[in-house]
Amino acid sequence: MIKVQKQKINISEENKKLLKKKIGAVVNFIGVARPKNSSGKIHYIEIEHYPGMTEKKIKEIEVYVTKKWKLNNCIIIHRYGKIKPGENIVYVGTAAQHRNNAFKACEFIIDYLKVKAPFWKIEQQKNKKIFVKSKKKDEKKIKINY
Amino acid sequence: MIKVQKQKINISEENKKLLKKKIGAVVNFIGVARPKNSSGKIHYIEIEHYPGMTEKKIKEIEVYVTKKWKLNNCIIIHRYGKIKPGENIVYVGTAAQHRNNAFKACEFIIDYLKVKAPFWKIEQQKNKKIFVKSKKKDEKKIKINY
Amino acid sequence: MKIIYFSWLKETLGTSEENVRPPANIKNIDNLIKWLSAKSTKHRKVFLKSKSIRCAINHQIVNKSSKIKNKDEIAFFPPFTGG
Amino acid sequence: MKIIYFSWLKETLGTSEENVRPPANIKNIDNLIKWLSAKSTKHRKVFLKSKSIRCAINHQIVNKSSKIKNKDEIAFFPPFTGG
Repeated sequence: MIKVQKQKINISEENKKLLKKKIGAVVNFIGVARPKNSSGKIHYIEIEHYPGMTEKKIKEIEVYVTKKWKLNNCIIIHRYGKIKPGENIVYVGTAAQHRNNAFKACEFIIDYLKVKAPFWKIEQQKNKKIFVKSKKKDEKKIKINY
Repeated sequence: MIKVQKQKINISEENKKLLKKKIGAVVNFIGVARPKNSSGKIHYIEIEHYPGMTEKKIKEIEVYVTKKWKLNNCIIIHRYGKIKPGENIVYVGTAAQHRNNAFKACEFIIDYLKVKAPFWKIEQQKNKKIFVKSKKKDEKKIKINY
Repeated sequence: MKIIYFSWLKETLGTSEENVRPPANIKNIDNLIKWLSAKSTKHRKVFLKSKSIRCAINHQIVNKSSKIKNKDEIAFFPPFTGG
Repeated sequence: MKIIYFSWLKETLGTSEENVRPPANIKNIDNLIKWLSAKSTKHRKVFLKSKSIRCAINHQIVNKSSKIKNKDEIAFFPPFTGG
């Protein structure tokens, strides 16, 4: 299941859905807005996305990882809009029979979201807006064939 | 924080503790009792442990990973006693500034728990008790120096 | 043809989308970028950085030699920074 | 000296612990295993599989040549299967 939403992610609700099925391992990733970066305090971040394309790209990765790592279930939720430090930004949950698959799938999804899903982050500092730059390291990490 | 306990793990309570701190990434692993194995249906599992030594070994790994992967927080909870299929067995939660560290630490902890913490699993099938055997693969995976 | 802009491109241009009708000789993204650059100072400013600008046609990431059609939705944006 | 057994060792022996006083020539785990094996048929049955049995002295995993002392708590068990 995938969602692109404005409101905070209810992590325990999502986890309950994963734990319902007859599985052996659940792995979660929760991305959280940080209160500062190297250049100073962040008042809030703002995430822009490309409605339509975003959902499509996330759906593609859901289908890909579910098959590749034989997941019983997979939940991907990414927020957009204003997000305060300490709030969740993104939730990835994978459920599988065995832990290795759940771990690999979860890590792959978040790596993918970083570089393949149309989201853009802006950090609002005291007197300036910073358009966050993508990391070369992240772009190199992700290799997909589908 | 570590716990060795009989009762079910309240995952959302534990996650709340991780999300309190000023962090960028949280990774969770939840191990779940499976309803069957290759030889048939499992009515319940029973986990035995070595009180005193168990806590000590888990504490050791908490200290090690927290330092090695610069974690802001780390929670490890392992149950013992009778556990029904679908119930959680073990919870590992790691919180860090960056996702790579949270993932690596979380996966390392669960690999470690499998082979270095004194727990023994028994599967109760219809007419027989199966003392679960350790997996060579798991034993090979874990390498620690501390 | 609908053009959409995101992130700093939108900020610099002061608009998130526009409808354009490029002439027949504008056949691919590269042509379109040159043509758009001539529209205004702001457009020129944005597309000066075209090396770091990515493009999608109808929600598919494409490279700059990709052909464009009149009914396409074309989006320009910097590399993604979600997650 | 307190001896503790876990998992199938406990099941086979029918007991989870016992207090023993081995003679002075029982100096290490290997000696202790041989000495315990002679105690009963059940003990012998358990320690026949000594290759797959692990051991801890006072909560520390040790190998079979490790020295033992009278006040030690010694545990025998199969490889761990938690997690």
